[in-house]
Amino acid sequence: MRRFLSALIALGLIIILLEFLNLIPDFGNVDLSKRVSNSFINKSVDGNNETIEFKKSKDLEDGSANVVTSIVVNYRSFDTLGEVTVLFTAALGVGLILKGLRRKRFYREPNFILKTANGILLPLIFLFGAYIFIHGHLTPGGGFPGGTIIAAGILVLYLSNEKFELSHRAKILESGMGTVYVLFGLVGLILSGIFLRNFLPTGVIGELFSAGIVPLIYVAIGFKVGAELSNLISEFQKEGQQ
Amino acid sequence: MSQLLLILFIGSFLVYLLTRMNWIIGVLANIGLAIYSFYRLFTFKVGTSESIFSLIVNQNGTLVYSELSKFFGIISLIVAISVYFFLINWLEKQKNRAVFNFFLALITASTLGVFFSGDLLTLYIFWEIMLLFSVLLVQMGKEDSKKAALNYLTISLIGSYMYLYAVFMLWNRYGTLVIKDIVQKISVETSIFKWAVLILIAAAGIAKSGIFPLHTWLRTTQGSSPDAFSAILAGQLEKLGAYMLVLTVAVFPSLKMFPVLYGGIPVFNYVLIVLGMISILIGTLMAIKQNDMKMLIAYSTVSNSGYILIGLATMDKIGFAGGLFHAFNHAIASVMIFLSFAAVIYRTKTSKIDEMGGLIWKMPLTFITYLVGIISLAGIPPMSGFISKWMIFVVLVKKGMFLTAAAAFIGSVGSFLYVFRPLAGVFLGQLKSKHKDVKEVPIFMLIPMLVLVVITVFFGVIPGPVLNMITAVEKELNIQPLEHTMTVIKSSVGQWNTLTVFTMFAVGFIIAFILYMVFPKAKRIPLTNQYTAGEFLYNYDLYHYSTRFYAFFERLYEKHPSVEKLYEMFGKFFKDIGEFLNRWFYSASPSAYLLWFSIVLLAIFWVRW
Amino acid sequence: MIYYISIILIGIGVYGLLSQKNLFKHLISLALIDTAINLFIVSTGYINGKEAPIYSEFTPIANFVDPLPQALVLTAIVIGVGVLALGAAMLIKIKEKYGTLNVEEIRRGDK
Amino acid sequence: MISLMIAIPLLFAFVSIVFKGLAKYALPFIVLLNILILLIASTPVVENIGGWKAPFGISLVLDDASYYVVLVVNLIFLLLSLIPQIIDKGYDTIILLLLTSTNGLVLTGDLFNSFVFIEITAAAAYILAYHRNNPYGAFKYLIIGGISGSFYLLGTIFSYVGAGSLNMAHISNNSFGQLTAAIAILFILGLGVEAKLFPLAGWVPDVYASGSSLTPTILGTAITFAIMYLTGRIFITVLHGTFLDVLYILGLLTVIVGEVAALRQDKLLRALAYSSIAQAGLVVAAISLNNIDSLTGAYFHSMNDLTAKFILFPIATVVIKGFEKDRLAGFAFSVASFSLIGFPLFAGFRSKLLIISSAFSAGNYILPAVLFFASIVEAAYLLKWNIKLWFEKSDTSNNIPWNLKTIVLVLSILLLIIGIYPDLYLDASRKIAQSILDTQGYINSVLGGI
Repeated sequence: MRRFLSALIALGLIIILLEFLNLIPDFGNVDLSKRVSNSFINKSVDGNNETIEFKKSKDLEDGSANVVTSIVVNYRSFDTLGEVTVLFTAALGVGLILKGLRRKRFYREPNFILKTANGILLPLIFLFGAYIFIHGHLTPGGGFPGGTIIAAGILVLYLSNEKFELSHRAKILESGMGTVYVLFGLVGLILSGIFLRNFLPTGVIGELFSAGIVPLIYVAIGFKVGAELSNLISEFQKEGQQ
Repeated sequence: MSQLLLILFIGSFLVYLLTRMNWIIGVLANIGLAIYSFYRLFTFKVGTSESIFSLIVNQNGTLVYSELSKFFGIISLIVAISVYFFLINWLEKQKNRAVFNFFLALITASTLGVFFSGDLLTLYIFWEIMLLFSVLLVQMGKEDSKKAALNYLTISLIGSYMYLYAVFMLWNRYGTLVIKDIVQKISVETSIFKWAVLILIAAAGIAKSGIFPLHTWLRTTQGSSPDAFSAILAGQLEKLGAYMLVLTVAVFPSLKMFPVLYGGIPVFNYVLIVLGMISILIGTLMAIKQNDMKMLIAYSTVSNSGYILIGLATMDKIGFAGGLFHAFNHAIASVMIFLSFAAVIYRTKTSKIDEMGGLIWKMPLTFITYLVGIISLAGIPPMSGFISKWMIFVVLVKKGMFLTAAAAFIGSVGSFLYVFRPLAGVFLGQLKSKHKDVKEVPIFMLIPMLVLVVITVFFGVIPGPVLNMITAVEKELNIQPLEHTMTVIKSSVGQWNTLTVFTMFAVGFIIAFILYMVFPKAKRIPLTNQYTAGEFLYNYDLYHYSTRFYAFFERLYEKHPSVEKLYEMFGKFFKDIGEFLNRWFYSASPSAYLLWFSIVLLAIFWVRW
Repeated sequence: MIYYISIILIGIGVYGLLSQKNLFKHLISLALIDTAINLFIVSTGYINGKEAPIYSEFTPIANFVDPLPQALVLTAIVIGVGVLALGAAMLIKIKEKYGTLNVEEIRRGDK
Repeated sequence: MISLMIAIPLLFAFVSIVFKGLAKYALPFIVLLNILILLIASTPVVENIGGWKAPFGISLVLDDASYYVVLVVNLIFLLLSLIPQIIDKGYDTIILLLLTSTNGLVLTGDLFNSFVFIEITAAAAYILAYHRNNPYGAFKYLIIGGISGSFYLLGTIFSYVGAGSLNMAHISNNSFGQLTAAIAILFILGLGVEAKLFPLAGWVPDVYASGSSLTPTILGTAITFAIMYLTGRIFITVLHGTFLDVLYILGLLTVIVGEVAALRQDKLLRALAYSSIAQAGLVVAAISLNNIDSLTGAYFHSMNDLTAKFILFPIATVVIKGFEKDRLAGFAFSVASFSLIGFPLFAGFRSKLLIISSAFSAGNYILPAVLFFASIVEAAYLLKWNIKLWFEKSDTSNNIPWNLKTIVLVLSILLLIIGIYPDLYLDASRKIAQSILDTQGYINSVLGGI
């Protein structure tokens, strides 16, 4: 009975949402020119009318080749600050909630393959993560995926080593990188009177050293997310007193 | 007037501080304030108006002094002064004396504020202040007074919020709240609007004076509130209800607003008269059943408020005067009765009739107060209570409203029955063994009681001064004034000469007294001086005859429907819903939360898409 | 089509929340709804025949799908992760306090 | 400059992870700095974050409405920072984050940004709900809060699809027919949970009555006020009053249900939580009447409510038995509850009066009737508690710390003053109402008259 009713209600919900779908353009049939993102793609918020070409256009209002990154870290950087804050809050909250619990132990020797592979793979994982967030403005990816990959490395460490404990420095890193993000914003405020202003030259689109503060912030985010997720992992490795 | 009110409100804080230092000084200060305002009532010129602070944009509160305010102000201050005098001794046994005194002073101040108010919102404000502090006073009484206070609060708030609703209907329609202006405009409104406004305003008066559908709070509230405060409640606060009823039927021109029916009475007033009739019957029948003497008189209040309402609602010169006069008489009489009860309870610590008896020998002066009080309350000739009841009867007969007259008559007969019960149970009969050492109450408690006795007898013989005030009120409200002299009341049916009647009664009383002295006295034997079935009786207290005093009569209406139970059912219903919501909605699982969430979505979609 | 898939996923999530009694399944359903909505958001930005919004050697000139929903989704995902983590932490505490994750047993334990 | 009000607390929140205990001491100074910024600022200010102009980037808007709301919110946090006893160790950073997000919530002029801030607020609120080991209540809040957040996000996306932008002023400037209705439905569901509307928000009592004095004190005051502001802003300024009738019905339902459910509570905190629900419903219902007087009344009432609740909740958690030892706290408690009931000459009376008269002049006869019903019930249970705490003798009672006592006393005197001289609150709420109703002015100031 309960299941039937649930299904009925879920069906009703689906019908409503389907009804809503009639009101918006069909899938893949969007008029981009009516949306603000058109200006983001052409980087013409401040009135630039030239067509942008890869590795040629210079000193644009925003220099990152990855438009999503330019939105995330530049046009809508404030959202990202908030997003980082949510993650920070969550990590903090998990720490507060699970305070006083012990590290979980499996009382079993980890697999030999895992242990060995770990030694080889771990540097590669970290390197890959770092690559992702350093190239956030050029390729798909960025601080968040990069940080997640680093945290995955930490997870492997936890799995392969019963005695591994995340150092307190992770917290400091997390806090410091958050601070760096806000400070970037404040520096912009001091230099130009605008919070989170991109105060560095944007360079040529598509080059590694371009896009002003975007890659710097993404690096900070990468470290921060890595540290935060690692902290989360280490918190969830706990269990209650028995 | 605003000056007087300011003095009273500030003075009440002073009373609080003084009572904290020394409670006797506090009580004296309270008496001083009351006497001062009593004096000031006579110095104000009728018809003056003042404006005070504003509560709604562009709308100053106004205070108006009218004959009506004067009349009701005098009643409530007489009540207040006598009760305060009573407190000089009585307050000793009360907890939280400072707060008690403070609240009493605030209640008097706000009561006067209600009578002075020239606009509806100012009236409401004083009304609510009075309500709040009277609730806080009621709960200082016996154990179950906490519950009673909430009962009182709820029903009073129902009345006063209905009133406020009407106030805003008027405000929205006219943009003014001054009673004088509204009264001029309202007679041309649509009938639905008029009905709604007047019924809603009357609701406040009905709730406060204990007329039928909203009378249920009186029993528990009067029964369990502090004993001296019961007197204030009956004498001062319920008269606020009478004031509100005057406002509804007379100040708002019901004669012009509604079509006139049989007997020249507006159709709206008929509704009120029916309610008054029901109140008389219910009050009387229920009073007969009560074993607690305070609850008994509480029900008698219901029936007497019915008389007042009927008198007022006839809008006839005699009937209206009778209603106002009955308000006066009932105030004085009920204060006497409650003070004498307070005196009895002060000594015996109980209010149950069947736990007392024979106190006439121990507390003779209290007995006299009670006797005069009930004579006036039941409307037995030489006291003033009879005059007002007579006036109401006269108008009912004159208008040919025989059904109402019959109800009023039954009420009168019933009142003999119920006032006799405490008389017999408490003062007459056998003295209980545990009350052997009871003494008469201290002097300061006796003074106000005896003064009230004198007042009642005086106005019973010479009702002229009160009737003068009443005719002034009638003139002010465009009702033809009552024709009367100092001792004679004229009506189309006949006239009533109080002096003659008093003389006759006095002569009769003297004759009876002489006969009592002349004839041989009955022999007094103790109760245990007898035996049944060969057994001697040793238990002295077993044979109290006031237990189920009117059992033979009560049997006739034993299984009556009860409004009180109906309200309790409503209360329980709401509480059950609350519990249901709390249990099944607010403490439910996340699934239930989402279920409701989806239902809202589906409902909105269903209705509005 | 992806619209429909995402909406059906929302429906499945709602069904899971309504029909299951295990709190962990509730959390998973919540995550499912989050994911479905993220899918929906991304798909509102898709334009037929256009490419991922990155200037590169292969797409040197703009011929891109709408990048803004993708940016929003990135934010939404991270927020979802945060909420999920908090929920999981609370589940651990619930298990510790009541000894069960079943709604009805918790309800009985509360009394 | 106004972005500093978000950046500075956030910065300190980050730093306080390393320097433990910093948050507690920094909080009052941060709040004071915020208030200082507000005092220098002149309205309207539009600050484009990152320098990207209005429909493209994210704008922070400080118009009359958000000015006063932010001011009130910061004052509440200032008061909270003066009673550090009730903030447990570790939770001080959460309070800082909450300050950040509430400021952001009110200041932002961007829908998606408001979603982000709502989620930060919600995340912080989940953690606060857990305070004093209340995992089940917090989890329930998390689930329903998460779903409502999803619906809010969906509404945001629909707005973006319709208007091509996420800027509130830009969306308000566009009209998109039937889609507006869909957006309104989604926002009702999204905001209703946080605004404590009846069939949506079942989480409230379990969270508010968890025994912590911090949780209800901050969630029931600052956050509620910010959400009420956002409700007005979104439904009136942005959506031009679409579906306000639904909101009206939900509001009235909430009033009735909240009061009735409070009637039988034998725990004071839970009763107060229900009262909080009912008052929120009243405010939403008044907002949905959508005229200047009713909005003024709504925000005025909301301010009175939060002032009273800031007195009631902390006292209710500390005092369990009676006011024998702390008569002053008892005085504050009584004043606050009388104000909530709406007895004349207390602050609550003025706002209820305003709501009623605006309802009548809008031809609405139901809202006043419901309001009166609610007042009767509220009077019944609040006076019951007053009587119980004042007059029933008890031997033991917790001591109330002196700073809390001072604060509640000051607030209760404020309530008395507002009751007689309401201009202090009334002016602020009138400004809020005017500014929320002035859609064109908002659009002009954000988009620069496009």
